[in-house]
Amino acid sequence: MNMDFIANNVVLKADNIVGVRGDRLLFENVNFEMSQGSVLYLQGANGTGKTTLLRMLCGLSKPYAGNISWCGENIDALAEEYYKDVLYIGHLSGIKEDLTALENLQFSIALSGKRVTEKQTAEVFNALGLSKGLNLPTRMLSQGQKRRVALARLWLQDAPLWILDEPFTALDISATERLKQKIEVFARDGGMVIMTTHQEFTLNIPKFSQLRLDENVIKKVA
Amino acid sequence: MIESNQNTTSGITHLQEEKSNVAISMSAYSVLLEILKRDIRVALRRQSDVAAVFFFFIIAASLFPLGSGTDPKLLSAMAPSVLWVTALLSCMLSLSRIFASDYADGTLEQMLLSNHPTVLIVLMKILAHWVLSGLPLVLVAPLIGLQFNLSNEQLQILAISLLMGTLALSLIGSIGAALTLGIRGAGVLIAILVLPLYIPVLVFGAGAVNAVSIGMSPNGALSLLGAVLALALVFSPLASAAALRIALE
Amino acid sequence: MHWNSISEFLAMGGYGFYVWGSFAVTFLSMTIELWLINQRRKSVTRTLEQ
Amino acid sequence: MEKKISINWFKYASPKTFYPLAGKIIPWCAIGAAILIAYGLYIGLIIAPTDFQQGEGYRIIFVHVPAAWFSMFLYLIMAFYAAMGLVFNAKLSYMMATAIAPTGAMFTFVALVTGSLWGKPMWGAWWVWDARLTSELILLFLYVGYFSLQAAIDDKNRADKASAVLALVGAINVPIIYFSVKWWNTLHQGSSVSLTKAPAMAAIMLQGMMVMAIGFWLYSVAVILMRVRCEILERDSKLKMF
Repeated sequence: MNMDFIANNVVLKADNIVGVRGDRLLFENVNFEMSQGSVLYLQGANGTGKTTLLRMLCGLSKPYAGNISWCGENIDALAEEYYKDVLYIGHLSGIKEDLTALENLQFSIALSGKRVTEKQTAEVFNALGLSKGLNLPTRMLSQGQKRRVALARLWLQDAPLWILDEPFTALDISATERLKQKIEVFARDGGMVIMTTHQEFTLNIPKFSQLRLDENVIKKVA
Repeated sequence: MIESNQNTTSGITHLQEEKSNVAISMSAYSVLLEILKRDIRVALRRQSDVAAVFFFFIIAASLFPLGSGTDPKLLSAMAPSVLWVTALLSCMLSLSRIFASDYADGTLEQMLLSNHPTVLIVLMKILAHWVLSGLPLVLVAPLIGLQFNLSNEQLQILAISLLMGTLALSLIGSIGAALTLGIRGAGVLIAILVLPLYIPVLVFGAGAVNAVSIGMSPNGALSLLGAVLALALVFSPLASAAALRIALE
Repeated sequence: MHWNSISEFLAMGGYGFYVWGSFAVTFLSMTIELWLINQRRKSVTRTLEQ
Repeated sequence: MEKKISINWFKYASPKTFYPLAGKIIPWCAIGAAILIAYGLYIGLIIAPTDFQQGEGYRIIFVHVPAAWFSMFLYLIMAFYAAMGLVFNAKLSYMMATAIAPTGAMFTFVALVTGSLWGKPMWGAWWVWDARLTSELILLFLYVGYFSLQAAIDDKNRADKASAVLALVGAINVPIIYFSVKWWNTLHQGSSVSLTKAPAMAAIMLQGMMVMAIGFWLYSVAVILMRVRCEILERDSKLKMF
């Protein structure tokens, strides 16, 4: 799957996605396109299916109807080819309580096929204000610290598409600010982000759009 | 962000990072090995779970003589079935360990989203479970067999049949574990789903030891057990991976 | 006609209990299954009418 | 605002067209079943001669053997529909698999009870560890596993798919289990006690069994279609379609 697209070419495309949970219709004909450097911010009250849509976008669950394509190919057909380009952080932190923060990080980076040294992880942890928590089993850490261990992957893993489900929860102001800067740097470098959050927030980047799930309308924010 | 030196297949402009600390990329096998090592490390962090299953086997097997009297002939007659059924039950008890805790804390999702086929990941997790639940039984079963005054040759065949059998049990059992992820009362449900599927393994495994006790050669039973193991090795990871996809939808 | 009297037919050569027992179990199970489906159909149509 | 499903989800599967079609087939099957079963009974109980070995007791085969056939046959058909459901993600196939299971389990239960009723006069024991009876018992366990998995999962969608996977795994195991039980049986008992060696089959007896089998088949089709219609109504009653 080679991808010689120039900067503002469509990379991720969703056409009339339908989401159903049990027998309740969550959302219908959701359409959007994303090119390099764009950030899509999903909004909607609880239960409008934000998480379901995110899980569909990262390939965990299949949409009831409609098609999601990555570089022109359906993500179902791509499977592993697509997964390696996606970094998904959901409600669950994806951290083993019995492993230390370092072991957790090294394992999740290993999953993406890269090996990371302790020095590198230590640098990222310091940047996130987690300097002392490195060798403690993560169950000792607070909820906020655990969240930061999960988010540390953004600094260490190399993936063009980030799908973040409420990344700011349980983060203090400094960590939230640091994450916002990280997303801006990532987007400016051509990365793509799809995220949901409850706090009102804006990013000063060229392609920052908002999708309100309940009204199903795409608004250019920036 | 690590600036990976070789071009990511998606060819997107490199994501520069202030300090270009280079990450060594790992071959697929080392990643799968990483999963195996990590699963074993996690299980060993909670030795009590692993030990509990191990002692269940010892205690349960020793209960039978208390129930049936100590006539050596009777004991050695029922020994293969007793040892095999208790081994089967203790393996089944620890099945939920394969996926349940990873499902609960979200690491299972991350594994499914890695760029390795789910079937291989599932196979690694099953091997990790087998190493900590099956192998210990293989080592201790001959000792327990002495209680049932089995002959040396019977003990030897018992160990061999358990070696192959416990792996088949872990493989088949993983399907039940994957199907019942996140369901209330999964513990008992796994037993109902998996025990009927365990029957061929039990029949051939215990059959091998029985064959020795009546002077026949156990090779027939052992080769059939090997055949069941081969089938389990091929089909179980496929079925488990499908069941995981369904559970995580 | 193989049998020459009803009583002989019922006795079934001494195996009466087993033969009639088996047939009774079979057709009883079938009728129970049919009855269960009817109950289910009635309850579904009732909920649908609301 | 609670938005009920506005898209006609039937459009994606064909239960809507299937429902009336099944309605037409059911009466014909029911009548056919009744006639054939009555005729089969007539042959089996009245016309068929006494068996020189087993006396009159052998007449149980007219019910036992067709029931055993269908217990196995329906499990495989259920696994077939489960596979169709998984491959095409068609709601209707899942519903068919769900509808077949109870009838299959019923026939397994009947086969077991009639088998033991046959074993008692012939071999003096209510339960005979015969290869076929034992695999019949294990088949009942597989059905129990199928029902308990389906009952344990609340989300209908996942329940369908999970039980479909289990049905497929079970179907792969049925021949293996049957072979292992047969192997185990010959190892321990030799084949002296074997229900499988039916008495020398006079033509009339075979014919009786065939008629009963077709009668059972029509009965199964009718019952399963009725149950599928209930499934469609039940699933659709939540959707408030009509």
